[in-house]
Amino acid sequence: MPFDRTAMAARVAEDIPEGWFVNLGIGMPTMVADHIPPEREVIFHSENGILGMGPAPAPDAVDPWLINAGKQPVTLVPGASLFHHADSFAIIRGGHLDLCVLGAFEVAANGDIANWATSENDSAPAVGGAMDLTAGAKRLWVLMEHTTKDGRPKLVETCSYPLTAAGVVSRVYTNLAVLEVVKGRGFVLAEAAPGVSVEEIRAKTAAPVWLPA
Amino acid sequence: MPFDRTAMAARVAEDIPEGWFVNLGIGMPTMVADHIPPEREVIFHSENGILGMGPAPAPDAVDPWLINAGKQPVTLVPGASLFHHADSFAIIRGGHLDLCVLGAFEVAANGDIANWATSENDSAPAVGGAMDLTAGAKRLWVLMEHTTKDGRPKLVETCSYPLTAAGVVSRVYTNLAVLEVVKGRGFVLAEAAPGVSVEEIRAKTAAPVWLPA
Amino acid sequence: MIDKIVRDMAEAMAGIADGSTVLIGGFGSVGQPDALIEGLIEQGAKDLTVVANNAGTGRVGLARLMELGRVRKIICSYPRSAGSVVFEELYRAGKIELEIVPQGTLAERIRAAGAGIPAFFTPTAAGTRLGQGKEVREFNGRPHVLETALPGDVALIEAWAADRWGNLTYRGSGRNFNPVMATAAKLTIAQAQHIVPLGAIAPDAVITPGVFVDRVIRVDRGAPWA
Amino acid sequence: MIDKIVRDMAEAMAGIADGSTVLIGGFGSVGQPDALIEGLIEQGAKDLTVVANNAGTGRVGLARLMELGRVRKIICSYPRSAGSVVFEELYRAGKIELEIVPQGTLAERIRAAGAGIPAFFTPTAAGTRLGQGKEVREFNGRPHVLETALPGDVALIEAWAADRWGNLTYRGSGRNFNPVMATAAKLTIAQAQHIVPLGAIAPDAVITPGVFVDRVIRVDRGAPWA
Repeated sequence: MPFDRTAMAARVAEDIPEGWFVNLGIGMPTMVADHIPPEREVIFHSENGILGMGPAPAPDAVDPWLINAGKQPVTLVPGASLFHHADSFAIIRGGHLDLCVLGAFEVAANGDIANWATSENDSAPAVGGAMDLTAGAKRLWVLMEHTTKDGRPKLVETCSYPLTAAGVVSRVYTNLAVLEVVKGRGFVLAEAAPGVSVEEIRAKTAAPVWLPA
Repeated sequence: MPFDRTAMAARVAEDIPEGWFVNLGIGMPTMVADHIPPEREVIFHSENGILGMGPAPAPDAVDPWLINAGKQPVTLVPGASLFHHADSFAIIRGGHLDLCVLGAFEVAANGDIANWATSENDSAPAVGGAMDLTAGAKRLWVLMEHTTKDGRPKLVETCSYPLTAAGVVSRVYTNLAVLEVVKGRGFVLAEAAPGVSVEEIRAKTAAPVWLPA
Repeated sequence: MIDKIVRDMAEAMAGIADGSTVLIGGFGSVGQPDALIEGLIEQGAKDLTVVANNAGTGRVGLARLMELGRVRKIICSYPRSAGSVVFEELYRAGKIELEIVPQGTLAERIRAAGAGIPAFFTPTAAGTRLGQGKEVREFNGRPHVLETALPGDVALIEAWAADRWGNLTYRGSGRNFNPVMATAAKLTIAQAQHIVPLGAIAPDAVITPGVFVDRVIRVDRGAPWA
Repeated sequence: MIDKIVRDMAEAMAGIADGSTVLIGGFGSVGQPDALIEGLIEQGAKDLTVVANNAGTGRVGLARLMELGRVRKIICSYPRSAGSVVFEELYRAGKIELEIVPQGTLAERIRAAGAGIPAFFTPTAAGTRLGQGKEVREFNGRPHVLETALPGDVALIEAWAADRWGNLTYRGSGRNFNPVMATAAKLTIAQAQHIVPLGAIAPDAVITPGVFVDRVIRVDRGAPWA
């Protein structure tokens, strides 16, 4: 049985140790925070100038002055700090975040990621902070479905969509598997979802899937 | 009678309008602040992260955490702000200071200033913030004696000392005169000290001194 | 007495010229100088280049300014979001120019303009379509692109509290682009929820020193924002 | 539980290697991490490159570290001040290397290192002896020199209050180089006058977010500094 979205987010959360500074992309990555146990201190960053984001507020406790990069209302935890956009991206670009978790259209076996423009002809794609995060975070993990809705592999030999950054992804979490992206080798299977066979993973991946040595 | 040091500082102060943000160099320039009438709001900047410096504190009211760029204890006025060194020099380099007043070894007729190294052979001169201030302030005025202690002119055709910055000085205040530095022309006499003749000023200046048109 | 507090919106907007580059603060609805954008719509300047994170939503504010044909070009990181209908229409019709800049590069280019840095190298966008045509140089074994400062003629920003010297504080995530843009324009205009006496903002608590601010206007956002 | 507060100086200094580049905060006596410099003297690392605004005064602190022959090179803006006797002696004897950097360029190079900017152009020092040998390019009709980032292996800084996540505040003019250097080293060690509970520093009041800080040690400077 493949991981569902909740299980995928939980699976990523499992691998985040206490003390890491983490930026979670919009969409499924945001769900990762919900699966960090409260006693494990992980500090969440938001591009718009927050370190120490807490969970979403109760509807009657929303502070209209406090949103995350996805423009949803958030809270602050004790120890949080606020800063402006240039300082926020100095944290990102300067390599101070331990981890960034993003969604993607495609990840290539060499660690390339494409997650901003859906085609070369899309002339007004929204890049946001994706290129800064992919270039700057110490580690980049991708959390995404293994294939597109119509069954096309999203783990590929070479990205067909415009790149967000080259050679930066170190791990991919999908509904079928957890894969390391190893320099000079490619996708190495770290874990298959319960009941998912290596054959199925290989069949749904458009690049070689190696087994750990 | 030439201006004495107090009169020189007061003469500079006279020309600083309300609302200007001003950095005063170490030494005689620092004295300029004492001659701004209290009702004229001029905001003083210090390289080490202060806007809104007030006068020196009474000896029994010194805050050991608050010094100026000359490392003397200072006070803050209402409306003051504090920031770090990179932000402080962003203010300087970014052209946000209306005026910087510095001392100098030499000022040339083309606006060059030499005020950091006393010779080409001085291999460990202390530059501090002088090159940033001369490159960055909207206006650079020099406040200095007209000649060295042994009578050598400090207003010259070409600086003999290593430059701090090229073509930046717009006005020079000395014990003998106030001179504008006019692009393409050179030193233009704006005012002679009481009882000082144009002949004396010319005799003590190693470049032409023009009279205003 | 220095007094940067203006009495009305006309005074706040005085002198903004056609062809200006206008930096507009805010991220999402937070820190967005809504009243100043309305003021600019009223004021009439046209042929504008707007620098903002987004390209407007709905048909109010920045979207309205665009719909009125007053924006020649927009420089932003995220033109397409839910509700960016006006931008989509204009862009498809070829009636607006677009420059997409990664969000961190956008912030850094504006910061550079305010800090007297005309150009800098960054790893962001190297090897991507947004890095094409830019000077590339390797540092520490990685390619970097050269980016240039992005100054404004005018910055419209929103603050929480302001004093008559133009010292500003922000609330919550309301800093975002505002303190950065405040440094980078010839004319910086702030709308503030509160005007406080000089000295009421502790020197440690000032986020934007008054040196960066030219005009302040009080704009009360009403109860939910108080 | 994240806890960056260390119990003693040996723990604070653990792992500083010979040959390290050490950024040392402070301007004059304010914000100077005196106790950490003493700790470094005790710890023993040698062949150091020190980045600081000044080259030490008297025969204590940084001057003592130099006198002990532990500093190979100093990068600073103001090597000669009243009392920089040790530096003078060593420099005249050819026993220490010196790189003079304009103060603002020094701050910006350190900031760049922390912000992932490997190089930038600045007007400061263009056309002067300190600009010689550097790449020069014209922007807006003025020459600018290319300066590179100046990262540290270690940063020693002084703060006013700290919490266990390493969030820091500063007092008075004590920020100076400290918040900038905190961003630019692999290992940032702060001495703080006060350790406060997590959450005691308001999010708005944090100057150095804990993301930049690795270790904090409480150092009480005594009554006049309280």
